[in-house]
Amino acid sequence: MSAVLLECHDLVKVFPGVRALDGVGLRLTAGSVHALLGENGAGKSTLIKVLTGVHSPDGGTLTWCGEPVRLRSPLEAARTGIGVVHQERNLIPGFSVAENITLQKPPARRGLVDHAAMTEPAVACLTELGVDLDPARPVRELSVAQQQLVEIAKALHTESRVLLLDEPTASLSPEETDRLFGVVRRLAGRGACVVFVSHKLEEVFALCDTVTVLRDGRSVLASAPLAGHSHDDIVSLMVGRAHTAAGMRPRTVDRSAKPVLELDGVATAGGHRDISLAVRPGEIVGLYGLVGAGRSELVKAVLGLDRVTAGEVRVHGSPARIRSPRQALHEFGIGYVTENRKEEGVFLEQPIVRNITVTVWRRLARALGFVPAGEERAVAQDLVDRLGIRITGLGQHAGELSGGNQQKVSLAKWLAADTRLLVIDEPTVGVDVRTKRAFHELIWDLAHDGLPILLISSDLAEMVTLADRIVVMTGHRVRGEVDNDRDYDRMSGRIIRLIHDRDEVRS
Amino acid sequence: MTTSVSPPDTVPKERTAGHRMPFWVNQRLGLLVLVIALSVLFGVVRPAFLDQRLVLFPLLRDVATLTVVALAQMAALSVGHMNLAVGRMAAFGAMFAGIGYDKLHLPMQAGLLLCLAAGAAIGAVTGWLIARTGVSSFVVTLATDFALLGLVSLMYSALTEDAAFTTRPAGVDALRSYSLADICAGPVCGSPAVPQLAQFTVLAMLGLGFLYGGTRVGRELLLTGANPAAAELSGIPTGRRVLLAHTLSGLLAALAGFMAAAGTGTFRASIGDDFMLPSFLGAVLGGTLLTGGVVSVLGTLLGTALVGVIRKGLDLLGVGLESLNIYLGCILLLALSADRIRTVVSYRKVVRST
Amino acid sequence: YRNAPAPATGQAPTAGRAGAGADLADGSKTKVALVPGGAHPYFQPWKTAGAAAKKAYGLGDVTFDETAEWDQQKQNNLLSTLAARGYNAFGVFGVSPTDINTTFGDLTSQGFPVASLGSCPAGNTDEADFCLSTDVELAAYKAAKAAIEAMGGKGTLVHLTGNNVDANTQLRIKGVARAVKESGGKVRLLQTVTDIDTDLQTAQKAVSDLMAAKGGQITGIVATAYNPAVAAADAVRSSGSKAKVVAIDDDAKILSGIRQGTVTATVVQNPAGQAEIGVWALALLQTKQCAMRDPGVKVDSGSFVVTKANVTGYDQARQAKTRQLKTEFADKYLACG
Amino acid sequence: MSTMLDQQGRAAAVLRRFSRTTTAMLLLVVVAGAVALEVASSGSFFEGSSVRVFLQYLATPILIGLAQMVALCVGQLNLAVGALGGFTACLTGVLMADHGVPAVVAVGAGLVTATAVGLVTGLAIVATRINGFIVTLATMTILLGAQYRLVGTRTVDGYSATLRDLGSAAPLDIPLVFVTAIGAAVLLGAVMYRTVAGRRLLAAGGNPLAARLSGISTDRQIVAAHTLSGLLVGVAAVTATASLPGVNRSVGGDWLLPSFAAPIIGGVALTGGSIAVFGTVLAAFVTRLIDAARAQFSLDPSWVNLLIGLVVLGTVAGGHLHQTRLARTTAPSPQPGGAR
Ligand SMILES: Nc1ncnc2c1ncn2[C@@H]1O[C@H](COP(=O)(O)OP(=O)(O)OP(=O)(O)O)[C@@H](O)[C@H]1O
Ligand SMILES: Nc1ncnc2c1ncn2[C@@H]1O[C@H](COP(=O)(O)OP(=O)(O)OP(=O)(O)O)[C@@H](O)[C@H]1O
Ligand SMILES: [Mg+2]
Ligand SMILES: [Mg+2]
Repeated sequence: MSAVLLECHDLVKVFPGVRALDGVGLRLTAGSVHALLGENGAGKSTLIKVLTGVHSPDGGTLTWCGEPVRLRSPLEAARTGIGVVHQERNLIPGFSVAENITLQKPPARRGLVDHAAMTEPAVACLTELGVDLDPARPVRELSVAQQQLVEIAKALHTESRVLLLDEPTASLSPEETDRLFGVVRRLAGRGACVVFVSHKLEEVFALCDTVTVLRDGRSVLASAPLAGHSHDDIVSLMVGRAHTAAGMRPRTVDRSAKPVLELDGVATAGGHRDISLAVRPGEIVGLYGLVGAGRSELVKAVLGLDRVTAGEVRVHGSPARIRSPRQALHEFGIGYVTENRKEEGVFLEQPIVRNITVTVWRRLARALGFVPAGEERAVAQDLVDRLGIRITGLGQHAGELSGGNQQKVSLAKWLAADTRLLVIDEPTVGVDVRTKRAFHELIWDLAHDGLPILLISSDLAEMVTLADRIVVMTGHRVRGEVDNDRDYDRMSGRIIRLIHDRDEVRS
Repeated sequence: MTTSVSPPDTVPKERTAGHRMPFWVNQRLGLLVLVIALSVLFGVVRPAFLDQRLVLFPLLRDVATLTVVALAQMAALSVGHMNLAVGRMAAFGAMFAGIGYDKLHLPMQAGLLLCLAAGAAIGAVTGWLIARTGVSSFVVTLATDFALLGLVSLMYSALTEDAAFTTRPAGVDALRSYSLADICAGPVCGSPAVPQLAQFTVLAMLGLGFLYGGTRVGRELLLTGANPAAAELSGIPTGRRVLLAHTLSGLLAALAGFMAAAGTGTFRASIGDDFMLPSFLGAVLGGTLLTGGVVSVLGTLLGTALVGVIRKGLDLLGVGLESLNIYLGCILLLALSADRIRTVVSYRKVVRST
Repeated sequence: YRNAPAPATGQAPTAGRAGAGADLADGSKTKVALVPGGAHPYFQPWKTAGAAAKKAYGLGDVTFDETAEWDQQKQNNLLSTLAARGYNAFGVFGVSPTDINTTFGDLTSQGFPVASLGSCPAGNTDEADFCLSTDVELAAYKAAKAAIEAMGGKGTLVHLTGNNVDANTQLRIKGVARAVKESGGKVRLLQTVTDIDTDLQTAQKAVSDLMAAKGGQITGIVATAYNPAVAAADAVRSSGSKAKVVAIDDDAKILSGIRQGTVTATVVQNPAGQAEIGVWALALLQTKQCAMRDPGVKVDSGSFVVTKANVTGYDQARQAKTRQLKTEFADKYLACG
Repeated sequence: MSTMLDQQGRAAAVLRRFSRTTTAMLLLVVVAGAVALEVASSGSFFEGSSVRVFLQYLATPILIGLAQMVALCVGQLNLAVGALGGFTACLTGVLMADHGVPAVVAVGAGLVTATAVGLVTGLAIVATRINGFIVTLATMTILLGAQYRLVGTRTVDGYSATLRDLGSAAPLDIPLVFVTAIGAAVLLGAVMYRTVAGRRLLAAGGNPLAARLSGISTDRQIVAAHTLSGLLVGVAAVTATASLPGVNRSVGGDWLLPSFAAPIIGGVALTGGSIAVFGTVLAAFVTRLIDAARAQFSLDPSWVNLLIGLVVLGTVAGGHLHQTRLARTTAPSPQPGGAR
């Protein structure tokens, strides 16, 4: 039995209107990888924030190596030996990659920062994760996934004995995830304890030895070995009832129908060349690629946020010049669920009701632009119920929600909008198993009812579950297209081959 | 959109039900309490404070004007911008009213309309520049301020003898000195403490209250302020909203300019010279965020009133210039700290009751 | 206040020499408020003169309140507050000459006697009972004349002054222009620099820049606002120019400049006299002992050119002017009994 | 060979990027303006005495701009810049003139007072959690009152001749006060770019939450920023005291807007997290050029104001349109969304 590093009993944390933690126990032992599971809003992030001194608990005890401790600030937690990757990315936008990684302990002599000495440890951490990034680049120029990797590198840099990872893989592709797992195993091998939060149970079973499951702020399974539990057990524990995955209605796509959205030899100022694809009514087209493949940028260019330099975009068969997302929405009926929910998806400091109904005010408005508050709330409440968003009231600020619930809010707004084409970028990042299932059903049903959907996801399983066709992109180019036969292994093989063909060509 | 997602039954009902915070955690209420408490305090120490004609009437007239100024700033703040040219836009608008009365011999209402139109126009030009170029509103309105400062002086020098338009059409004097006491329904007359000039403030407040509280455009203004990137991606025409916010700001500034001119006598270049700080103070005290996305119309009135009451009280106590500003600053800080403590205590109470 | 002339001397005796019926019978119910436009050295003698008058005439109270802060709206508010505090006669320097008539109208309509002190309302009407003030245009004219004389009757003159869009500034510009015109082309007005009275640094910067750019040509500077006057003396000396500087008012800083020779002359006004006579006349009006013969009359309170030669004794001239004003009021402007 | 080409290419890229920055544009404006003035004054603008006068009055705008910049970089505003400066200048003057305190001590007292006021302001903001805007507005009001109480309406000038000589001294026609301001700028730049403390300030401004999670106390940074801001205002006040003909209650009255204008025109964001020391200095140069032009061309201030306004509006719009055109043709993915 190895040493217990961090232990907590009966932790309580209360926010106005919600008991986020309501008697949580947790024991972390050296050399283990511990899974922390629970539905969206169960209290995982709150627990991690209490353990790292961000929130002070309203009750309960905390011990470090057997000694009671009080962590009053993140700094104290770091000094104690607790490192963390929070669920939301927290980087200083104007600072370089290297400086962000070394922010906690900048290399300095006599109060002077040594910029040169930053590069080496930063590069070391990045290489450990297998990332090739210019350490001098400001992080504001990085994509979401790259920022996530920097965030992880930053945690590695602190060399803690307990490392808490709050959904580190949410926006990573399988490649990066695998490399991260290698790192985690190495750390555990060296005697550290890594806490791993994820909604991807396959990853959890592949990586973790012990598990704690939270439900409504209580631990329903505390620090038990994972081996004794099956996939379904865990889900049932999280959900609180037997979980059955319902099958989806069969759906066929009329391949002869006229495409709703068609790209023909499109090139963009962002560097895309010769992109062609088509989305037909009732069809889900997947756009798959590794981090930084340029998928999000492509969509943004089509929506007018970047310049299309060549080729043609056709909506309903006629050439379209889309100049802004607004025009896309109101003239062409195209909705875009962005991948970057914190910066572009939700309005953190605004009530949930406004976050959801922003796209429908035009429809609700009466004379003089008056929007009846009752109807507005009804629309929002309907979506909150349908998506199972966990809130204390429609007036609550979106920023106070758990990560997964924020994601739901950012999707809800587009479901409310009644669009004729939906572009969904990483829809289930950070969404729990059950809700992910619900999301999938929702997207499936939308397509079933004839809505064309362009789906961007780095989650290959999700792709295989949902898409009818998968377009594979790397390096701002389309590498090929595969028809989905819903067989995960076969599909992943074909896709990986498409991606790697290009690497061979290049080398 | 017919979808069948079963409502999750694990969400306890009491969690989703009801409001987040009880009403008494409200910042506006704190301000109201402060304003009333200070008024009572001054009223007890100096009974003359409650003199309707000599103290309350001028106080309210002042508050009425400055509230409109603060509302003008609030309109810009709602989209996360600033309007450093509020004062000069007020002067610009008032100048057109003056020209209307002095040169064109317009009746009062027509001059007022001209004034508002001029204010809205200059606000629109500013807003258009900001929206089109994406340059910080601070820089653009600062430049507008300079341009107007020069233009207004030049126009007054060119058009007038004493740097002021002294013609006043019928009705302006009434606006300045009439109160509700001059409006009678049979034998019952209104209070002599409430100036008729306040009708403009009430109108502006109602209009903005409806805009921000009830309409689509108002909500879109706020979301544009809260997060421009997300707003653009949600299909809000952020450029047009920025333009609108500045147009409104210019319009309200011009209204305030008219009120200030009507309140003191003539339409002159120096109107609005001292508008900038009160405009921010009233809005920010009232709970409007400098970063955009949150406004409070009523709070703006209360914030302005708080400062007005403190100043008036000190005047009544006969505090000289050596101490006036020192007391003013200290009382403001103390009052706000007290309110802050109230907020913290009430927040704790809510947490404990959860 | 250090260099304020001592107006207290000789007040009680002058009262005796006033015309019949102009002796105040009982002023204990009279509370006079002296309200300047804001804080400015010019008004400081009002404070002492007002206090002295209170004692000399046994008035209920005389207060000096400079919290108007150069804002007409604030001043209007202040005046009504003072009325609420029981003051019943007002001596006011209006912030805005074009607006102040409205304010005066408000006060007189409530039955308060009002004097416009230090500045008269713009235009030809005066709603106050009387205006006792320097003739602003005349003072500027005298200053320019003094400068031209110091320049030897010819050369290039610069005029430094305050807020351009203000009726009084316009009068000052007119006064200087008149003096220049009278020189018959021998003196050229190079430039009128306005809007530099906001603060000392702005004034200093403007004058230094001017000296750097045009210093060689300038032979005379007339400053008709406070901060430019202070700055001009210093900047001329440090730039090594020979230009003659004529300033306004008798603040300590400027008087010491005259003694040192950096300031050639200054045009001194008579604020102490304004306060003294103003308070006295207001008291007579307030007690209804007298009435104005000609309401709204404008009276010049006098202005005097002070040079190194008369810097020690100029206050006598001013007191004499004050005495003369008093008899003038008693004989000509007031109708008593 | 190839490395040389490489280097050249990189240098060209750096140059190209620089040419698009605010700093480059300001530099261009300064140079063009100076040349234009030189031509207009038929060669006297670069003469020793003109240069001296020009630089003499740059000290204050640079210093107050830097003071504001420090507050802006943690996302705070300091409205008390002018009032604190005026108060400190009057305090220094009164200590010397009325109480006979030696110049060195008085200057020290001034600097300490200004720094202490900054510290107290910062502490008040952190302790009460009231918006920094309101707190500094309140301190501004209080300091205005204190300044009036100190000097009333008089101008205090009977103080140390040595200090004044230093204030107007200009070896090689470079005024000492200007050297002080530039020294402060260089030091500040070094602190912000090179020291841990400076990086902490910037981190807290760039993303307060992230900074907090990385163990940087944002509260402490706010206090530090206001303290440093106070110190810089103190330096500005001391240089003003040294170079003015005297101090009175008007000193500092005109500092507020220029203190914002310099950093913001220089490229600092109001939202915090960015600094631009060189840009701020250049922006101060630009405003100073306008003064010089006003004197040179005997311009009516109204026309000057009108022209400044129109020219700034014009260049700002033109420059930005130019930049977006450049960005459209070369750079990837501009961020969506609005102007702030
Ligand atoms: N700052 C806050 N203010 C108010 N409520 C909060 C705050 N932070 C979290 N909560 C609430 O606490 C509960 C637990 O949230 P937490 O973020 O811990 O969930 P989570 O398990 O991490 O969920 P997810 O998987 O979606 O990230 C939620 O109901 C959330 O709304
Ligand atoms: N704001 C930005 N500024 C500069 N470069 C960016 C920015 N956003 C993305 N990039 C770069 O553009 C490339 C493509 O990014 P994009 O977000 O389109 O990729 P993606 O295929 O959606 O992958 P993912 O979103 O998973 O990272 C990346 O190499 C990224 O570094
Ligand atoms: Mg979470
Ligand atoms: Mg992407």
